[in-house]
Amino acid sequence: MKFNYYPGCTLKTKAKELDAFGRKSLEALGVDFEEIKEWQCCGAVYPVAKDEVATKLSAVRTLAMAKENGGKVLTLCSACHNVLKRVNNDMKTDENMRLKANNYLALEEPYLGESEVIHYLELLRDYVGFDKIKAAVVNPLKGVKIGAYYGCLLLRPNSTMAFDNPENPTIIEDFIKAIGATPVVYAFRNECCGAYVSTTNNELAKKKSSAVIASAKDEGAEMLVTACPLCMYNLRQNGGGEIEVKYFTELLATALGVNN
Amino acid sequence: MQRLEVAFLEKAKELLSSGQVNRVLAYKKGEFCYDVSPAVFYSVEELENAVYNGFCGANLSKYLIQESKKEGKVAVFLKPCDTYSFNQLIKEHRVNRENVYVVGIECQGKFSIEKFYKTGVGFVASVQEDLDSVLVNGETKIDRNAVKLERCLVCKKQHVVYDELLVINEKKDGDLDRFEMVKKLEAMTADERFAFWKEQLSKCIRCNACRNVCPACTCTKCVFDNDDSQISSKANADSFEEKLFHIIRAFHVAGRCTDCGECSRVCPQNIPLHLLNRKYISDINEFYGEFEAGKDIAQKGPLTNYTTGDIEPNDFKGGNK
Amino acid sequence: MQRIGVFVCWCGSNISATVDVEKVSAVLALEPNVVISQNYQYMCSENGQALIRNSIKEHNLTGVVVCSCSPRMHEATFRRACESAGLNPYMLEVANIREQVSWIHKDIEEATEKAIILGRTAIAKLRLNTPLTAGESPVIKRALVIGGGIAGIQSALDIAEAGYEVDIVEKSPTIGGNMAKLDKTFPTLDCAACILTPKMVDCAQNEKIDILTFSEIESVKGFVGNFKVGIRKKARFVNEKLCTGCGVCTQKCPSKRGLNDFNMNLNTRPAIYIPFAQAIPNVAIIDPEQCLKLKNGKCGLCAMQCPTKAIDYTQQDEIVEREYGAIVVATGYKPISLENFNEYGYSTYKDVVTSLEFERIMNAAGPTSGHLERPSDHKQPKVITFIQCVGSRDTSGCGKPYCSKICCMYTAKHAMLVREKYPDTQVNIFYIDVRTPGKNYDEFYRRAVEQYGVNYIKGMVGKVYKEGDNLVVQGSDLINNEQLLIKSDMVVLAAAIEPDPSVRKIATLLTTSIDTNNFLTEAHAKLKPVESPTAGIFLSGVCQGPKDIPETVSQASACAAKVIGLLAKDKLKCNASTAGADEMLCTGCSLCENVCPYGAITYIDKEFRLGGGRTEVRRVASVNPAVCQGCGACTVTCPSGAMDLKGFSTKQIMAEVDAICKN
Amino acid sequence: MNSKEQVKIIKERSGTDASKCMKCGKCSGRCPAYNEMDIKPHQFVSMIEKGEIEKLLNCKAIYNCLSCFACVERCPRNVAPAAIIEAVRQEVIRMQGGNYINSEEIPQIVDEQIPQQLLVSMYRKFNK
Amino acid sequence: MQELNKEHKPLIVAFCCNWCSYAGADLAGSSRLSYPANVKIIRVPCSCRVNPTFILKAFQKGADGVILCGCHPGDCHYTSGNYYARRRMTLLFSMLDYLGIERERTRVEWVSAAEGAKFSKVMNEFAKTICELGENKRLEDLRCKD
Repeated sequence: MKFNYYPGCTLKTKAKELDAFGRKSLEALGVDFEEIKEWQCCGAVYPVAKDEVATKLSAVRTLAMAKENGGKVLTLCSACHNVLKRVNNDMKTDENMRLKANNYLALEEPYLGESEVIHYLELLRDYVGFDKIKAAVVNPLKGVKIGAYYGCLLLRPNSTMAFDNPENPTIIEDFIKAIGATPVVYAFRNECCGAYVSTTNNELAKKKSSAVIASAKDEGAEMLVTACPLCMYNLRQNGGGEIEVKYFTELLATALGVNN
Repeated sequence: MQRLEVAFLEKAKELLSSGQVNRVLAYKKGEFCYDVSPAVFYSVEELENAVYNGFCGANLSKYLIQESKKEGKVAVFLKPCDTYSFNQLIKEHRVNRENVYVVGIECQGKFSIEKFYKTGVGFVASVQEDLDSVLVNGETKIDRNAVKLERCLVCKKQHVVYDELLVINEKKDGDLDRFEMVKKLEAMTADERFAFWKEQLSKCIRCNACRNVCPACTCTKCVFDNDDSQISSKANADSFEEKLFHIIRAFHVAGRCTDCGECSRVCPQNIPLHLLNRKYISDINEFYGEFEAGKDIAQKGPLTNYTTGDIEPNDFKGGNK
Repeated sequence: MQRIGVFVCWCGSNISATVDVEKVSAVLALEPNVVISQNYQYMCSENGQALIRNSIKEHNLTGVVVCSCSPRMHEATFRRACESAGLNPYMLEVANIREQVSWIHKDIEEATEKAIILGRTAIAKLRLNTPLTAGESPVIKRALVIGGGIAGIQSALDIAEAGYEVDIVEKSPTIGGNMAKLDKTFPTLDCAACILTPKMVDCAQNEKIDILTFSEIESVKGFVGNFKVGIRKKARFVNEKLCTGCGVCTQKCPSKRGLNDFNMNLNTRPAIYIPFAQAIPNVAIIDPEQCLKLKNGKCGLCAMQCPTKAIDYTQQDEIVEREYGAIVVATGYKPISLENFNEYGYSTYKDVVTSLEFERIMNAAGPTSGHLERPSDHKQPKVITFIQCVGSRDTSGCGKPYCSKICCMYTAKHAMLVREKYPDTQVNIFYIDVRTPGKNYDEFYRRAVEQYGVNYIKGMVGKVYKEGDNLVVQGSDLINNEQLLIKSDMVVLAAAIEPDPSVRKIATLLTTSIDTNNFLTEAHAKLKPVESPTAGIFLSGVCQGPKDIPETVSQASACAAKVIGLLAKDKLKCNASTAGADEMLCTGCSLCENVCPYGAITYIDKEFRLGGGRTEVRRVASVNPAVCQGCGACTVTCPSGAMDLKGFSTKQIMAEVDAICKN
Repeated sequence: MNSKEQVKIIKERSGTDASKCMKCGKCSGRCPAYNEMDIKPHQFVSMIEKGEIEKLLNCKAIYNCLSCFACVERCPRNVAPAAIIEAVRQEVIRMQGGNYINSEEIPQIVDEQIPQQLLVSMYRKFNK
Repeated sequence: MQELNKEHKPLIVAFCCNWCSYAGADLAGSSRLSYPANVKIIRVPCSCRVNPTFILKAFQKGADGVILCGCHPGDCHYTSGNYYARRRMTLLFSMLDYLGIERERTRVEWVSAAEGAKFSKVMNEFAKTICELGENKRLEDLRCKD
């Protein structure tokens, strides 16, 4: 099975390590993947308003391109995942969106949400399997107490994202176990980091990020992992800088021995 | 093939002269070689007129409803397809099995006289049969398959009930798919299907031949002859009634029809009525699992049975739009 | 020639506001066979019925059409009216011009036209009606009660009181149900056990009542007055007759780590146990999943210790078949699973408990012997926060769309009990609305606020999380328009209740209908609240809808009254609309026999005259009218049209189709 | 455009049915930006339903909503307060001069570390 | 033939079983949940009482759509009637489809006594479908409308 890898803009710029470690790990795990040739920016944020069509079109283009190639879109950045998955759901279920998008794009064959958007973590869980990862680990991260930071975009709205239990997720904890470390469950792992508001209301972002870090430290976490460059930025810049925050792919690459 | 007819006559004579039965239900000669008809023979002498050849297409099982009620035992020569109908009649308590001695007789496929004409042989005065070919009027050799009834080209039946078998050569199964035309129709658009059936069914003259010959249509009084049914009609008053008659008839025999093909064989207007029955058979197979009426009398009929997970009436795939 | 009378009802303004009743009766008067057509304000009233009766006599009517409300409402009323005027009660047809016309259509012209068509359709059918007589069948004078909670207990006691035998079938090892688990009851705060256990003992001692615990309904056949029920008595590995409930076995059992489901799994019990001290029957039971002897053949201590040799490791399930005239369903409820409500931390934090668990914690016979302690560290909580409507009134798909009805009151009760026993405890309650309809209910709730100082907060909780040793409840206070973060030692969730899952199978066995929330449907929402639509099946307690104890007991007694009324009859009128075969058409093919769910069809060999002195013996179908329930499955299976259904004959239905389509 | 029409458009744009709200306040109980919201999530639902549009168009809350969807996730009645907030925000920023931040301000708020994703999402949330 | 009449009000015959669907229709009524007036209900004891001839007859006499409503599978008042009805109607509908008659004109829905809202929804949807199909040219040929 071939996966159409969608890195997204941030992974080509500020979050190069999220991308690089992700690719190396996929190769180490023997996953067949290929970067979508002419992918476009997903739009960074899902346009919630029903009357926004144009802002979703670039996501539709990417999805339609992937359809030609087996239809499995592999995402890594939480924001891209959220946007692509929700737009895809619109193309599947929203008659108005379908009609307008297809009219505009005039593809050879109309796109009706046939592709499937899969997050890297879902790939690890559902296609590779955490057992297999465990077996492939060469440098287990023994004794490291790691808090999983889910944030919002992977989990909500659950009706569309269907990623994990939105109030009590376990996928990153299972991942942490698979690479030999100790997961720390804390209450704020699905709370917002402050998101895009950090530019206009930095105080709010500071409050939110530091609450996440406080909650994790309270339960004994030594490190946080995330899949989202925006969360990473907020936790690092606005969280008080008291805890190490890493992309989960970096830990995966380290555990698999492909981090250099 | 002539050996089979000799053996048939010997067996019939033996059954009568030994007193094992007091009459034989078989076929008798007509004016021409091809107008063979079912007949009851009470003595060895009468058997002079008995025949068994490629024109003995008629399904004898239905005659047993009346014959098995009479005094004494009747012998009958049943082709493989006839035994399915016979079995179904037993299941429905329509024949008295004890009064019937069944000889399962070999069948290599029966003829359609129209198909002879189509080959251009002209008048058919005599036919000498071989396993794979026939010699018409002593001069023209024709492939046997070219003159067989459609139902025989798809036939894969074996005798399912008999007291003894009279088989010299093993039967060769027809290699065509009996649902081919049903599938073709399903693949047509709804408009095309409608046009097809409109053309076919509008030929119906309500002669009732299909009903009278059908071994599943054995009601004492047909609903179409019964005013109380509110659908009685002697002739088609309008184009709806042509369809009503045939839809209801097909529905009444659904799950009971053995696909003996007699309805189409006897239709003077050559309406392919068996395509209605086969649609039901193919639907039943698809929706409720393979079922062949008359094969196993212990098995429940598909319309008197159900499972909790049956397909919903709004959900079947259906033909093209 | 039929002489038909048409009677159009106004139903006050219910019909007449949208249907021109004058026009309807005038138009229908012109229909063939109609000799009189009238309209009246309330046809179901005594005057209305008198109008019908008098018309029958005066005009020598042979049939009556009433255009009114649904026949499911007043068909029986009008049939009685016909009968008392000497007309066969089945010479009546009802055109439903209220539920199917006036209540759903606004346009007067359109509604009037439809009412006329429905009237014509009823006339068309009636022209073909024939007088019917219902047969009679005997009533088995014994009742079955499914479920041994307070509802089942009350129904059984009342039925037994009237002198009829009654069996209680309970799926768990003891009767008592959810009520046995409760601590106190609202609105009077008397102890649940004190009022329930005497009733349990009454059941056990009443010679008319047979209690089958640890038993389930396996099969149901028959119909009202004549049910045949197969009951599976599951193996409890203890001989009920020999066991005296001394409890020696439970003390000696070495396998003590089973979860105690009577205590909501808050503590453990041995593999052989008696559910609770006042269990009825007071007999031990072995959990085969936990018992060392049954699992791997090693142990047998209990059998050695048992003074009456009651332990039987070889006991098997047993099926008993019994006959009943009436069946009461009292299967009760359970709290919903909270897996969709992880924001409240139920599966994450030990100190977040459900209200039913809290009952056990507060109960003197519970796991903490009635001391208020929180499960995580057995400390006495100083702040307790209650959250109401957990899963109730939820249309998102996570919970239940209905109000569970009992939560507001029991939460007020819990708050009061805590404040009463531990006055220094702070009690907060998050609520959406406080719903207290019922005698002394609102007063009860107000006492919680005014006398006991319970802190009611209008708003809902968004998240419960841990901070240090405490839980933080984050919720909104809609009155003060602020978001609260309340440090709490314990959180109690008022989980929605749902019908016990066993009811699904039971409903199927009883062929009675169930709604989208798995509550059993009553025959009429207002007028037949304890009858199910299936004759002879009655509904008691929460299986029909959320109820508190007083309501449950009232309904249980109402149910018993209905059962007694039924069992008091020696014979029941059978269904008059039965199938029958036209022997001249029947071919005896047996297709109809295959689809009859009641085994009402048999075949006989019958001699028929053919004329000319000849006869013929033919096999023909014969329907037992006492057994036939009139579904009509046979009529469609019959290819010859020999089989027909009285009251819903082919001719009649075809005439209805005709009449509807003609317009 | 009168305010009635505006309310209708906002409701349609939100794709959610505010009339289903039973006023339990769970959205506001869950909101992580609650203290920064001058109009609370539950008020958005109730005010749009009542047509009180002026206050909504002039509030600060539309810029402080994090679009974290916590309120949507937990609503027991399938109402989506975040979608109403977004619909109001769109109404405001689509107006002439309605941009919340201007492009010339951006260099001042950008630091070295800001990911592209943040810039684009901020721009899309606050500008036409 | 005549032009497609925009005013054409299609006629719908609904066979409803007495125990579930007819009661569901009553509930729709008492809940004031409207559906088009051209839906006319015929009460039958059970969905299994409905003979295919009734449906064909309705079409012959001018009905534009026929719907059969019964108890949900498993909830039949007579235990198994709706299971037989389900098989019969599946085969009948499939045959009509085979003959080129639109399958949308026939329908089976399971409506319980508690589903007044569903009854009204089903009837509105079915009436809409039939309205969109209009007076069918294909069937016109078949009928003998008065």
